[in-house]
Amino acid sequence: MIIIVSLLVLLMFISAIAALIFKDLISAVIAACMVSLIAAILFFLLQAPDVAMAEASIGAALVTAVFIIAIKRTTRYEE
Amino acid sequence: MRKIIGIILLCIIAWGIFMSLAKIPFGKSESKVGNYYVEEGRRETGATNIVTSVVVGYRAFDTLGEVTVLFLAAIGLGAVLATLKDKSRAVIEDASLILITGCKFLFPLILLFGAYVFIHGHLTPGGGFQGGAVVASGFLLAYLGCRGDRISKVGSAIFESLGGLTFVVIGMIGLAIGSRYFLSNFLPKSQLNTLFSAGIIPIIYIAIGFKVGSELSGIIDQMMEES
Amino acid sequence: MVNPVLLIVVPIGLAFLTPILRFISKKWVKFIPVLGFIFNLAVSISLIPAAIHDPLIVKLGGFAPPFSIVLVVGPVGILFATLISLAGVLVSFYALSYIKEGPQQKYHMLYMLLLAGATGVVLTGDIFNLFVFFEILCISSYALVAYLGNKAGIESAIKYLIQGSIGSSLLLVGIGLLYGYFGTLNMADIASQIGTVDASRLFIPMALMITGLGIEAAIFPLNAWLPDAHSSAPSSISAILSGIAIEVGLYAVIRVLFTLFDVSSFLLFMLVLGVVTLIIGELCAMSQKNIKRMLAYSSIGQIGLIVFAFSLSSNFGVGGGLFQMISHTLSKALLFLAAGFMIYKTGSMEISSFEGIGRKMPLTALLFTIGTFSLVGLPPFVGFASKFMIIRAALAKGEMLYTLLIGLVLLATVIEGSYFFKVIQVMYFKGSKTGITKSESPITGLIPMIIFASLIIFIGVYPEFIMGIINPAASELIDKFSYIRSVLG
Amino acid sequence: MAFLQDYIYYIGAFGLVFIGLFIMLTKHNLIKVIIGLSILETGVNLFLISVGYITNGTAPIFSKPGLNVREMVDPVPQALVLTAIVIGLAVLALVLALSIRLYKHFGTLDLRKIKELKW
Repeated sequence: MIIIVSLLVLLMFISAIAALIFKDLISAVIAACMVSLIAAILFFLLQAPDVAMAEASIGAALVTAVFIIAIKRTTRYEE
Repeated sequence: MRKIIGIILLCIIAWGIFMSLAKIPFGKSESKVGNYYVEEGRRETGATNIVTSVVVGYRAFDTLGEVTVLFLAAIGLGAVLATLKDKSRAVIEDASLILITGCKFLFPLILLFGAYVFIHGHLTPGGGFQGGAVVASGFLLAYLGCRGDRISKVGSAIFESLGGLTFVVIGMIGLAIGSRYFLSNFLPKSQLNTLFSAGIIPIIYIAIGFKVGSELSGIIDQMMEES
Repeated sequence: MVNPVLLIVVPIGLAFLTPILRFISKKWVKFIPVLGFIFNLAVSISLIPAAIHDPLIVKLGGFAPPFSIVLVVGPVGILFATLISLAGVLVSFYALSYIKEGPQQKYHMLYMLLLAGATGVVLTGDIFNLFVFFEILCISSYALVAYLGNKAGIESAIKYLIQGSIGSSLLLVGIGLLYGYFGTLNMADIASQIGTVDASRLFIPMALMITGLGIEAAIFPLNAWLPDAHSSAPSSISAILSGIAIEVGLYAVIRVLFTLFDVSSFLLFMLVLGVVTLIIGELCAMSQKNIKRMLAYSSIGQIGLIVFAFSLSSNFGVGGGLFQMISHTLSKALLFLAAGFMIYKTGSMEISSFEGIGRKMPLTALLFTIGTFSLVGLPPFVGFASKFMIIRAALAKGEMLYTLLIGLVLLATVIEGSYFFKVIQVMYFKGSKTGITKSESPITGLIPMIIFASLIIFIGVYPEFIMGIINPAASELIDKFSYIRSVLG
Repeated sequence: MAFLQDYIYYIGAFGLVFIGLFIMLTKHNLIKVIIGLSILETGVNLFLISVGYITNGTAPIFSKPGLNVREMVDPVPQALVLTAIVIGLAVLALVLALSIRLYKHFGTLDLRKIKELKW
């Protein structure tokens, strides 16, 4: 169990750092979405199903959608 | 330079936080309040989902504030985007047939699932916020598929207002009758683990579900305008 | 007796109701905040006698205190609630004629929610509930700063929002650590157990919470957002932000420091921080050419003075700090409101464009002058009474350090006087006498300013009028054990 | 291993907090800064939930008979996080709307190039 959790945390860090590095903002947003999704899994493992649902539906889905709409209306690449 | 200063600053904070975390060992939570809620929550509020009984029962005032924050975001967003001059929408080409059919098929199912989540908030995981978000993601899907269609602004505004007002009015009724506390549970709690139980909790959660659903769809709609 | 929870719920309910009322009549929407805050003012004044005598504990949901959210309507709470409702009524009355552009009903909803959030922060007795109302206060300020939708407004709103949301995340981490330590969120309950954890472990949560709240309160290193945000908002909102929002943020800092944690070891730090904030604010204000930026920097200076007063931590000093808050709210709100119509008339925020305005808008200019005199601390205005009280409290300490710092405070007052008199000089004694078209501000704009000015003079002449509430408020902040007793029973 | 057992969730939570803060402090693109804010908030939420966890606990939902009350995890942090997630969404939506306006005015999202006011 602890191994799986450690791998998930590692993956979460990699996604977060990817969000830091990517110059393409859409990719960065998707990486941030990945962070939220893994956080939702961790919430579920921490016996918080309510929060896991909220994080998956709000943090991962809607926030990403709003980000992508905003990027479409502004600019896609970070200079 | 800025990066180095940032890293040094963060390291100092990290060290301090890990010092304080030693007092909070992981996996051994001993909370007076939490234990009380777990033990007495079913009896005092009638909800089997203790998180719901905390969110809409013991700490319902927080939830009123939370609903207000979301409402604020929706109006603030409207106010910020309202003065944009070019309201015209660019010509959007239609989605493919498969996407349209899929959306038409999935949209009612997603709404149904959202409604299920917020109606059963006091029995199973989920509740008004999660259900509302699911409903809003249904609308998001509909925007992707049926690109010409938009929700009615008037309709969503009315749902928003009515949802919020229901919450406030139920609180006021609690203040006026019964034990005379704001948001006190004045309805009978009835049989545990049935749909019609827990007094005002399901009513408030359904109101929140409608409000959050219409608000988030409204936010997406306003952001999408002219995109 | 009326339940104090109505002070928070009525504005929120009215804001929820507004979109529906809009379908009935669009013209009447702007009167909703006026009516709502008149109701609030009546309720809070009627609660004063009871609250001074013994704090009212309002249980929400009907569960016992540590297990549910409570509102603690003590002297401090009711003092701020009355101040907020008073400013709310007057500024919303002013906005009737001032707000003419943009999505107006959204303005009125945001305005009501801002003040509802502020009332919630000052009345609540629960640390997480404080966070929620603090967010309501902050988010409505972000949206209102951007209300005009011009370049400066959007830019400063984004700056404000980014700093503010880092602050609220830090605050949330602090709350999480406290919950981990004590397993409760009730402030009185935490305060009663604070001795069970050794002080070195409490430093991090305290630092995080003070940083988070201090961003809204604009204490020295955290005040980068303030001048831009306050100068880009519509003037009625600048009045509320300067007069209410930062004061409420400061209240939250003071409440966390004095009630939750043991403050005594940080008094010296606060003292220095207060004086530094004061000097920096006044020096920056002196070099400004834009009237609203000048007023905003002067707010930073005043915040420094208030922090200095609180850090004296004697009954007199804390009372002086509270008194200075009241005097700052009245004077700064008056200044921003008067400046609003002067800017409207001249079409520019530059001080140099106000030449001769003392003859074009005599009454508005006179009211502005009253505001500046009060802020500088000339008798017989309220600013004199409050500054005098702070200086007396500092001298009563009888130590060399305090006397030295008093010298710095007086120096800051001199700086403050110099730049305000420069403005008055421009307004009255410059500009040609020919070609004057006299036109006053509209009557709905003048009435609230006149009420503010008469309050400034009345309290300045007769400070005992509010001493009856300031003294119990000061002892509530200092004596945390009676606070704990009255909440937990 | 014991160290991981005790600290892995805290490491995860504060790792996210610091990565988020780092992004916010060092990046100049507004959208990037907002992404940092969202990561920061996720980290804070993860921390709050881990505070209330009990080893081998069950979710605080009486979904079937025979659940031991003593083994249930603390419901309070979950309620707090539910609130915090929604507040986070509200702030994000507002700041993204503001950034759309900013782009309309300035034609860029680079915070170094936006100097209408003195920073």
